[in-house]
Amino acid sequence: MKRYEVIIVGAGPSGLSAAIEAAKRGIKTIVFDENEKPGGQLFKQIHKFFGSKKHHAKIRGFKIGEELLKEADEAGVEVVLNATVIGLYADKEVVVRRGDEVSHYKGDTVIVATGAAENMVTFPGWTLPGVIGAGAAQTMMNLHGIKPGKKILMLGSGNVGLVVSFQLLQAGCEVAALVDAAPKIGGYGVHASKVARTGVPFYLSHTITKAHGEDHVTGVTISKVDEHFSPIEGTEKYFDVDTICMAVGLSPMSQLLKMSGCQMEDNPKKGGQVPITDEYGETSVPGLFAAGDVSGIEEASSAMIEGRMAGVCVAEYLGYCTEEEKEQILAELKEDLESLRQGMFAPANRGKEITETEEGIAVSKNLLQHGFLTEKEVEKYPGVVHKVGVHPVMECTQNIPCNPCQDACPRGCITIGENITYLPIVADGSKCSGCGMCVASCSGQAIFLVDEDCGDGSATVTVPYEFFPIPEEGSKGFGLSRNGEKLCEATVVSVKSVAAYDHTNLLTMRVPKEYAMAARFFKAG
Amino acid sequence: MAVKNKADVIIVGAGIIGCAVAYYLTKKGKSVIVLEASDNIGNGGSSRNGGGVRQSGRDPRELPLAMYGIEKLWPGLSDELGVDCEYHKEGNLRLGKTEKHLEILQGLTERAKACGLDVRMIDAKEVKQINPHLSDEVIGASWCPTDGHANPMVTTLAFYRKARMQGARFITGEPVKRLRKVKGRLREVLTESGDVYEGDFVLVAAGYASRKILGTVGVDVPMHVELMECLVTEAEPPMFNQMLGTAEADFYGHQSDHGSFVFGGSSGLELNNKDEGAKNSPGNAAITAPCICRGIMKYFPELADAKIVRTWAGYIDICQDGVPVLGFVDDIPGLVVACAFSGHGFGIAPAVGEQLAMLITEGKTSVDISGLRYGRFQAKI
Amino acid sequence: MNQIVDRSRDIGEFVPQPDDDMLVCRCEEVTKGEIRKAVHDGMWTITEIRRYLRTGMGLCQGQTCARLVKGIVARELGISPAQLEPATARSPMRPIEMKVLGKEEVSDTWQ
Amino acid sequence: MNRIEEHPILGEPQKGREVTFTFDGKEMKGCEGEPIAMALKANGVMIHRYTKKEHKPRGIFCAIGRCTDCVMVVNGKLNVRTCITPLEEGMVVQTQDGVTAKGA
Repeated sequence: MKRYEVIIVGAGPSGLSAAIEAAKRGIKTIVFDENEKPGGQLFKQIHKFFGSKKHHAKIRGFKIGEELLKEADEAGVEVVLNATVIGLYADKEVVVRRGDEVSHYKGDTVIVATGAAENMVTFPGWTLPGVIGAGAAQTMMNLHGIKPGKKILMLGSGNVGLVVSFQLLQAGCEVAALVDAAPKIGGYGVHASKVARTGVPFYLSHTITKAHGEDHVTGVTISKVDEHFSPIEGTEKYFDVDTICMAVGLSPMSQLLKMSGCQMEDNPKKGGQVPITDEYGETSVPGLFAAGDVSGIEEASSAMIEGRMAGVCVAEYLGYCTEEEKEQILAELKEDLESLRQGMFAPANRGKEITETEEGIAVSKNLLQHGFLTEKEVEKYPGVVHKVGVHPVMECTQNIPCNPCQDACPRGCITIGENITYLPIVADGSKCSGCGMCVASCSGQAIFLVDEDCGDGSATVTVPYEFFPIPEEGSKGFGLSRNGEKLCEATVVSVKSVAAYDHTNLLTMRVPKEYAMAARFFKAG
Repeated sequence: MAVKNKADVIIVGAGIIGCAVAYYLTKKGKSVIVLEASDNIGNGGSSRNGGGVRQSGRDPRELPLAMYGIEKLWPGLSDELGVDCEYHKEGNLRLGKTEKHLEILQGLTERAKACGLDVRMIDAKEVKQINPHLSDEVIGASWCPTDGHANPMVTTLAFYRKARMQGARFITGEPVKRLRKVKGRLREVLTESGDVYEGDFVLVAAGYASRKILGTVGVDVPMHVELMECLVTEAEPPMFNQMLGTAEADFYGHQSDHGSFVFGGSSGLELNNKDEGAKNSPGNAAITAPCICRGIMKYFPELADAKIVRTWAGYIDICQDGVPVLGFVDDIPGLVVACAFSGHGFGIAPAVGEQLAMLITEGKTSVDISGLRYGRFQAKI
Repeated sequence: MNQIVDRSRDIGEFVPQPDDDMLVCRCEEVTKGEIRKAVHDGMWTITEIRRYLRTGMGLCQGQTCARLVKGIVARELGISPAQLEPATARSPMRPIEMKVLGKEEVSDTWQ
Repeated sequence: MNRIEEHPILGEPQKGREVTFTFDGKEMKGCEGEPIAMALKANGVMIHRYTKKEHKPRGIFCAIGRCTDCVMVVNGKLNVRTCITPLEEGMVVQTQDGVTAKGA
């Protein structure tokens, strides 16, 4: 039997982060992962991350994965893939299946970073081929280049449902509708808005009442629900989709920890059964740690910090760093983690009704119910201003810990303020050059460059555009409203794509000037 | 503290024995309260065994119970309890691979024959006729055509369900602290929570935990615990329906109605458990399931690709002389004991349940269980 | 948890519901109605439900249905799902062929 | 038909060489190393198996090897999780019916 000072289960964001912290202090570190590729779910996340620079903001998930892997490699971490941990036994014995045999390892310490599993809901027909999890859709299109379906209905309006809907559109699928039984959208408003403006309708307070089809899905019926989530008769709507995608939450995949005998609790706030740990992830079994979603569902950004925390604790446990050093690093990491756990979507706010922003502005009801801001509502937010000439319009209306826009502007036009969750404002007396860096930097695709009056009765609107095919310059089409309705004719002035934009093309369209504050997407005619 | 719970019989332990006795007692109109320390009915060996319903290989002292159960109770049990217990009476093969094995099997067979059991030695050819999937390493076996197997988890819960329907009161999560004699007769059961239960009879059927409980009234059953482990495969097409065992004791088990194989065994290193049976849900050892797999593949090469989906462990309460302790304790009126089943209690559970219910209500049994009495243990010289 | 539970507590009669035929455990094909009936048969813990009906005992070992079953049982008993202890976690975490599990990397000590 | 030719963020998918396999006796093409399930999906196959009790069709559900709904008989072995088993040249893939290959 081989003994390692630290064995890490799971090479996702938290596992790799933990491994890096341990290995760079000289600890012989091994990471097992059952998948053929490391990085966990990061490699399926092709959107830009929120947060600050420290949190890898505006970098796409899979790029963060690549960076982590490189860092792990440089630190000397041994990552073993296609290695399924089949059990975590007494005395921190880890049994691993690799190929056609099993091996036994003992860890002086073990960090379990196995992530989460998808939840599912039942409805008549939910076992038909064509009903899939959102994770499956991501795996198919982002890892294997396969379209999950031609026409898809998404169930679930949390960030996963919203992000995956957008990814489906990027993969060239049609999203027929986005449905959620809850009365309001669970994920970030900006994620919803970028889906809504392509024309995907949102059906909140609706549920799937039947998936149709004999051998596979041929359609779906949804119904409105009452306050007890019971379908209301007579409100049925039918969609002829071939795929139904479920994004109804995640549960910690904590079976290994339970098997190890550490104390567990059922904590609905953390998404299900989790180990009882101290604030840095140590379980009731000394030397056994949990990091990332397995200890409570959060974002990948928090998982990476939790991983680092566990890695540092392991280093101290094994005598590779002093207690003072550990305390110091943990204090810094804790501060990072706390900055991520702020704002409207903070874990502490889960289940709470939030009616106004930190600035005291009423939260858009239309955004929560339909996925987009009305033209009237949008004017209330500090990022939306009217100026002569080209200027940024920032339709950022919810307090989320995120600030890349502030750093993106070379002229310092944009400021967030003292708190990272504050809504961005356009600095007084600033002069926009129209470079578009802010548009490309906004992970929520909520920044637009607008020239409200070009002097000839037209206006130009620059929107982020991450779809194929890219419209040709000079081509004609339509300016779409925030909910994807055709508003007016539009002409493509330019489509800019530079490396710094990282695949977010900046499409500038010319529209009649009365649509300057209404047209937010382009559709080829 | 005032007695708040009274019944004709208080049963300590909701394993298959406790549940079966509760069923047969309530069927006779007696009131019963069953106290269970864990959260689950049948949490101990009742749910953690290979499902054998055998007569062959048994000690002559318990063989009458086994034969009685198979003749009178098992065949109608599913109908009686209203739940399919998946009972199959299609024989037991005890396999041998060496001459030494055959000697062991021969000895067991002779003894069982002497008690009137239909069991005999068969050669490799006949073994293959009964079970063509066995490897050529098998050179002979003992064969008892009236043995079989059933689903232990479902059978236990079926007794519980029916007993509950007949009015038995089951209380889970209620560990017993001590027994108490009142005016010369065992009448009370005091629990950790401070509750007191009172009955005319108290049956202690709590597996290894019985030892500590009985100790509170100065009764001791010489037994220890051993950890045994089982593994379960994915569902496979039907292959055979016999119960299997081996002379070398490298594995035992059967294929269930569901199609999965349930095979039990050990690594040989179980004798000195770290936790000595302290845990509600014992953990597996990392080396045991692989060892069982190697054992099985020697007998069934074609199962090499069958996938294991689950493994589990259970304690068996092994008596000093390998057979259970059953019946009254002569010097403590009101006390009935049923424990130390030594790893083969499941198959005789219905018979034990029926006979103990008879013993409690009529003061006698129809099957001779005198060889299993509490007072049988004596020094060797 | 070890909570004292009197299994004779009145949880009411089994009342059929329109979605009783909805499949819940995809592997073992167990319906919501079967689970609800089992609760009325006295199966009040997730472990007992599993042993009685085979929910979560199939190929996936409850990866998909565990949470769903918990919700149904809790509702039938009138308690919160968090009060129900989930099933024991058991090795192997993924199905594994007998020949693979039986082939251990050679080592000179067992521990 | 179900393959993404070029992706606005990820570019052209990196795939293995084209290989031939059979699905219920029918010859199909896929990319070496991609999960069997992906090759089937690219060929428009939705049904991977029929359940044992109710004989209902099942297909890809979780796509990461957890739910076991996509299992099929591959090279004669049953219950193979096709979503995580890499495709190889000449593989024999069969729809699973209960615990055997369909039509077996």
